[in-house]
Amino acid sequence: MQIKDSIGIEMPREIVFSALTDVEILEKCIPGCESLEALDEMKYSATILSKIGPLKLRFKGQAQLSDVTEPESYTIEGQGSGGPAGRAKVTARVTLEDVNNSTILTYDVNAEVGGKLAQLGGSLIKNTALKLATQFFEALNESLVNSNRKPPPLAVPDPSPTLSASRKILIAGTLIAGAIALIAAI
Amino acid sequence: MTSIKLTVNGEKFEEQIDNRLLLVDFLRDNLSLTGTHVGCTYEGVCGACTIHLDGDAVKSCMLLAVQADGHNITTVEGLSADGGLSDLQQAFNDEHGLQCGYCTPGILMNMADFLRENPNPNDEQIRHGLIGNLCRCTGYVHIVRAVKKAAKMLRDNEPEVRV
Amino acid sequence: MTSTIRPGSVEWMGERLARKEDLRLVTGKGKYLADIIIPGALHAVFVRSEYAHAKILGIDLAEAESLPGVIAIYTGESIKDLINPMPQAIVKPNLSAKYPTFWPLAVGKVTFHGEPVALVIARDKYVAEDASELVLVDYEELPVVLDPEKALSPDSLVVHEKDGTNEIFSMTFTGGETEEEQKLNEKEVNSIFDTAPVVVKERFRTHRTGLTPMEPRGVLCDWNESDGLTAYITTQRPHIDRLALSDILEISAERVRVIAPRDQGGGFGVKAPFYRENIIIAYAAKALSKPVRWIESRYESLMNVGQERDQINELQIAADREGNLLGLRNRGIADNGVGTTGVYWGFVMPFLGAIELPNAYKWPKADISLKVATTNKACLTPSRAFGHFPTRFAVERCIDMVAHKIGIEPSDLRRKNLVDTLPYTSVTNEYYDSGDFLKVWDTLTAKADLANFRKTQSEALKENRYIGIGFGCGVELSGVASELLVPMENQPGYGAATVRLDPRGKVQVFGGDAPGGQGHETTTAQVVASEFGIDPADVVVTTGDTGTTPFGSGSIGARAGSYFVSAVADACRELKEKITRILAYDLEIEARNEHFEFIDGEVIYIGDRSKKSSFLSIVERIIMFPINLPKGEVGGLDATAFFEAPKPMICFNADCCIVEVNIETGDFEILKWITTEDVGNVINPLVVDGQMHGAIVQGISNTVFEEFVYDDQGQQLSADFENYKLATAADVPNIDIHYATTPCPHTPLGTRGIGEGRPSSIPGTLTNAVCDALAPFQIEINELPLRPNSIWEKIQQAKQA
Amino acid sequence: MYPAEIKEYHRPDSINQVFEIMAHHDEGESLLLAGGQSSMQAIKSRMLRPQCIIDLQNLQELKTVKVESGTLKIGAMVRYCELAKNSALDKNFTGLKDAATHVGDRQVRNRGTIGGSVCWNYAAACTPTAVLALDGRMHLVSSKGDSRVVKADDFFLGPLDTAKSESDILICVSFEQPETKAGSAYKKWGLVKDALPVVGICAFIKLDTSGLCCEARIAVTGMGLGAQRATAGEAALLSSDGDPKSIEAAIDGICATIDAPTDLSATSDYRYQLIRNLGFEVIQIAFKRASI
Repeated sequence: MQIKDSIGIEMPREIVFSALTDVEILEKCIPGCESLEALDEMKYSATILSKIGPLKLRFKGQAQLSDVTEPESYTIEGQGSGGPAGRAKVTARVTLEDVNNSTILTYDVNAEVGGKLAQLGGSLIKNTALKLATQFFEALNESLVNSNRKPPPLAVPDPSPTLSASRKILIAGTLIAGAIALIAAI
Repeated sequence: MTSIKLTVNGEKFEEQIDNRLLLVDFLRDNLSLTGTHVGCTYEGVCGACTIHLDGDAVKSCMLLAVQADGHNITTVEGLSADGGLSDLQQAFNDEHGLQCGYCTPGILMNMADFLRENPNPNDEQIRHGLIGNLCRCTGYVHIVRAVKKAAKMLRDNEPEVRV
Repeated sequence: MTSTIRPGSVEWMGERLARKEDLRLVTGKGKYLADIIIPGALHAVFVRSEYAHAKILGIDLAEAESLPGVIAIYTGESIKDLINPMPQAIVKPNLSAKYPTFWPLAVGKVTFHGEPVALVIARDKYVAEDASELVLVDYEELPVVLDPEKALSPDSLVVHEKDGTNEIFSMTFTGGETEEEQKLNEKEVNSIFDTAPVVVKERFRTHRTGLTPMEPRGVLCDWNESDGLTAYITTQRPHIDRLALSDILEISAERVRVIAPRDQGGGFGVKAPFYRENIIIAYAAKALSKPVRWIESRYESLMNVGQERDQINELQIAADREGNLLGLRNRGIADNGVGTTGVYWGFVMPFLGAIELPNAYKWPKADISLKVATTNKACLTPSRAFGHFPTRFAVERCIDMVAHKIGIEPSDLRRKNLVDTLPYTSVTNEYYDSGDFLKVWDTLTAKADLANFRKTQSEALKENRYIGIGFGCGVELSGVASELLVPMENQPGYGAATVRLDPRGKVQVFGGDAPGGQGHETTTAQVVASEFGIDPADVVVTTGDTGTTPFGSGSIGARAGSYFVSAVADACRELKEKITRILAYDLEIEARNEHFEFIDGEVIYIGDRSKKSSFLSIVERIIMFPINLPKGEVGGLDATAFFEAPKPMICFNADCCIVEVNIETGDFEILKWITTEDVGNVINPLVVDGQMHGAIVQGISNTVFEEFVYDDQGQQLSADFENYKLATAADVPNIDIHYATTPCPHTPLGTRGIGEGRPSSIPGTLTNAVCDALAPFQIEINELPLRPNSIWEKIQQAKQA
Repeated sequence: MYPAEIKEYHRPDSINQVFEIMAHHDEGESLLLAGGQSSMQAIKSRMLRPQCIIDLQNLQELKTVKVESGTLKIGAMVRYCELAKNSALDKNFTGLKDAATHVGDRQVRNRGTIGGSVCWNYAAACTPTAVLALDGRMHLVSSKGDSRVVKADDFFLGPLDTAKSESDILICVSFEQPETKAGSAYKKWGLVKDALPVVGICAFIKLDTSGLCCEARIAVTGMGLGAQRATAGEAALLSSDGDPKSIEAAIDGICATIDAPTDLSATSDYRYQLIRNLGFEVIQIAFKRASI
């Protein structure tokens, strides 16, 4: 199942990219996100409660990062288990394009679903994933526009002990895809 | 546990059951009325579990037993009062309207209700009425004939006494 | 209770007798597997794989085992050193193939979506399902192979690593036994194709579908130290299951009893294999020494059994301008799934499908070979029209294409090439013992009235209505002779029956095969009643209990009408010989058996009809008062007979259907279905017609509605009746049946086993009709399922061309 | 196969009692059970694990069909079999009758309710599509006691998703009796008879005094998004008398704006062909029924 879409964000690419790294923003923007945790540089885990109508499914998942070119693009793969209901795996290619000081964020997401989720509502999942992915990026856009963030002093070493700035970016991206994946898994 | 009181085939029962117990399991396991059969899982499509709830043909696998509290249920064991055969059951025997018999109780319960509403049905109406009962052995040909014959028998004899 | 059996009727053979079984089945008094109660029985629920291919890194049972009411949980690791793995000789064909090693629960890795991984046993079935959700299996996903052709390519991943290849079976069925003979034959066939004026070459694809009975599988086992194992199993072959359980669980055979419930909710081949679930439920009952019951859910059933057909047949036919068939060539590929099922291992079906490919036509030469590939799907299980649904679809379609190319009526082309002298041996060495194919065909074409139809068809076309007529036919196995069953399934083919008279003149018949609703209790009673001149109401038939019935290899391949009732007749005749010997002695007359008539409850000496005895009194005399007997005679009237026909037997049928196609949507309606059958001497026309209706509608449902779908991850997406759609009563037509019978010369009653292979001619006949309706568009459809969406697309393509 | 644990089962006799019970549970923990033909599938497959079930079978006031000053009110607990037989639908709302007559099978129609169906809004369902085309209004009462009426256009939000919140109860579905002549029709296509709609389409046509179309509403289902309006197609019908050309134009409008997916049941092109084929028939029948 393939979803491809893009959203215009009236902020420079660097700001958007750095916003994607901000855990508080992500926790707010990812629909149904209950917990976020960094396992290591390239791996991250999250618990997400997703709802479609009366159906509520809690997903425990991990996301893994690969082939990153900062701050342009990266690929992430998220795996989520919904317990007996089944599981979901998503790979997403996120690209950020600078267009006279604002950003076109494009996401190309492929969702695969397993277990009862695939058997009971494969197409239902795809439509839901698209809706939730859009909601996430709209929420991200809104939070950026409201907080009117200034670009972070990229040069200054980040005080937090282990994670370099670029790594945080990558993890955030992973989160987005992971979130989409898991949500898609309802 | 919840206590329920209901009538099944004319007999009054009071039982303590789990809220989640399906009506079909209550009939089969608690009351040993194993004439009602289970042929599918969650989808409720095959119709082998069809019974009467206050006279309406419904699928007992899609109801919780607690929902039947205070109601009047008829199962295939209750179709013929004196252990004989109702006109519908006799017609199925005469016309070879069954082979393995696993879907038959559900068909008999659905058709008993159907014939009350359609005393003189044609082939197409019978076949549309049977959409909720899957049969794998007969190819439906003899079943349609049996229902048609039962309709005629019911029209000729005085109406069958409802239990 | 009014008995529907007319007392003292003379001739029971051919009587439309209302079935005895019905009285319990229409009143809800049947006793199916799930209705059998053993006090204290525990409930078993399987935990099944959610991956099509994945390593099992570990299974965490802690939470599940702690749930109150859970008695035991087994996993592959916990049983692999305690239970012998498959394959086992008793349930392995004598065919050279690669047989995967497997245990009842997956060990090391899972190979298809739905494979059993763990077994939870609890006091209550609801709790058992709760516990099954708490079993946490740690999988490491592996890549999958789902396409049989890709699976056969050298660079494909191998599902069963130890085999080194996915090609688990391959065979050439023509030319002779040795490779040289086969190569020579291939060359000769090539030259035929090089010179033939008319050659049609096409790739025929049949999707994965099959026969799911309305009653899913089930196993109920009990164990005690004195009697050993008692296993109630939904099975068509209890006697084979018994030997398999004995070998695998190492319980000596005399302490293993398998009982197929008297009432089974359909079999259709799906209850013929020896399944891995039987082993683990029996093992658990023994280990816990408590009764254990497993009732399969429809969800499990659709993911594990009833999947068959699924073949690619690259077929070529050569013919001359007059429509004489010159040569046949086929390269078959079958998608076997993982092949982990006892007796058949999946590939035995395509094996027989290739043998039956030639069907009822005279082929001067043929070159037929088959490859069977393992994929990450459920193993193929037998389904009515065992293995030859796809190959017959290919031949019946290709013959129509040849007729279209030559420009003659497909029905004329068929008649010209039908086998017209029997017995006949086909190019794949299949023996057709008897029948009159032309009689059946001419009866059909007379009913179809083709000339009149063509007029109606052209008038309809003027009103922009597209109607079409399609023909097809099928030679079907009538029982499976030992010479075929021993190599194919390592089992004997003979039929066995015990007939026991009691002092009240009532008769008990015991048979080892286990039917699933075919009416054996009534048809067998009619045979016995006809032999002894008594009433079928006085005959009781017991089947499927290895503790009380003679050995039989199972209700398979239309055995009842061919082998079982023949054994019954032989046993009756053996008893009649004894009865007449003693009666002649009592009546002090020199007379042999043929001088007596068994009629209306009496045994009458034909020479002087006043010399006779009631059946009841002579039977009582021999059983109860065995004194003053002829020299060497002894009392008692009990006989077991074994029947094997000299050569394999067949039956033949032909189909014609008329359809109307809506070219706007590709929807089509079957306006008429006519069939003519050579079913040999008929015991009960009601039962025979019922078998034909059922088989034809199963064929239509397989052709149009049903399909097992796997996504590109190997996830099985048709695990319920909403996604795996069966034809409802509103989707299928009435069926006109006409007999065109010839008695079978090789059975005592002239009967033929019928109905097993019957669905095989349906996909060809129906698709031929649709193509005939769409002749103006020159459309040839060679892929199933036959659905409006694909028909409409072909019409669009034709319009654009 | 078997439901997960259900702690409580209640069978309230009034709507207030329903709210009292719901008050004891967090949002989403209790489930309102009407006919149960959809929710029981989810409960038995354990996709839904309600802790508390509130069975609405005793709420007599939800079981009536009545016409009050030009408004047809169908109680939420009215069953399909009753809809299929109710003459109150005969004049303008036969589209709903068409839908109800072919939902599932006899047994489903003997239990399933209009309220259950519109609140579940399954991805491919007949009744919500007819209610949307016929401009039905959902009368909701919330636990805080306030009641509101939601037009169908604002009620169906997506598959399994409606404007009804967890703490609302649907009392009835109402339809305004048109002053002018009106007619409606619904048809669907599925592989087997009366299966879930691969494509379902409902048309509702109002005619002015001279017999020309003054209002047209069209709804479709089967695209995986539940019931959807096809407004683009409606304009082409205005002031027409149902002539083939304007119906073709309407169909073109629908196909241009509705996204028909490819899935296991049908290809996208085939869905569009079905929309054309069924759509033409349905609009034609709606016009014919309106003109009687």
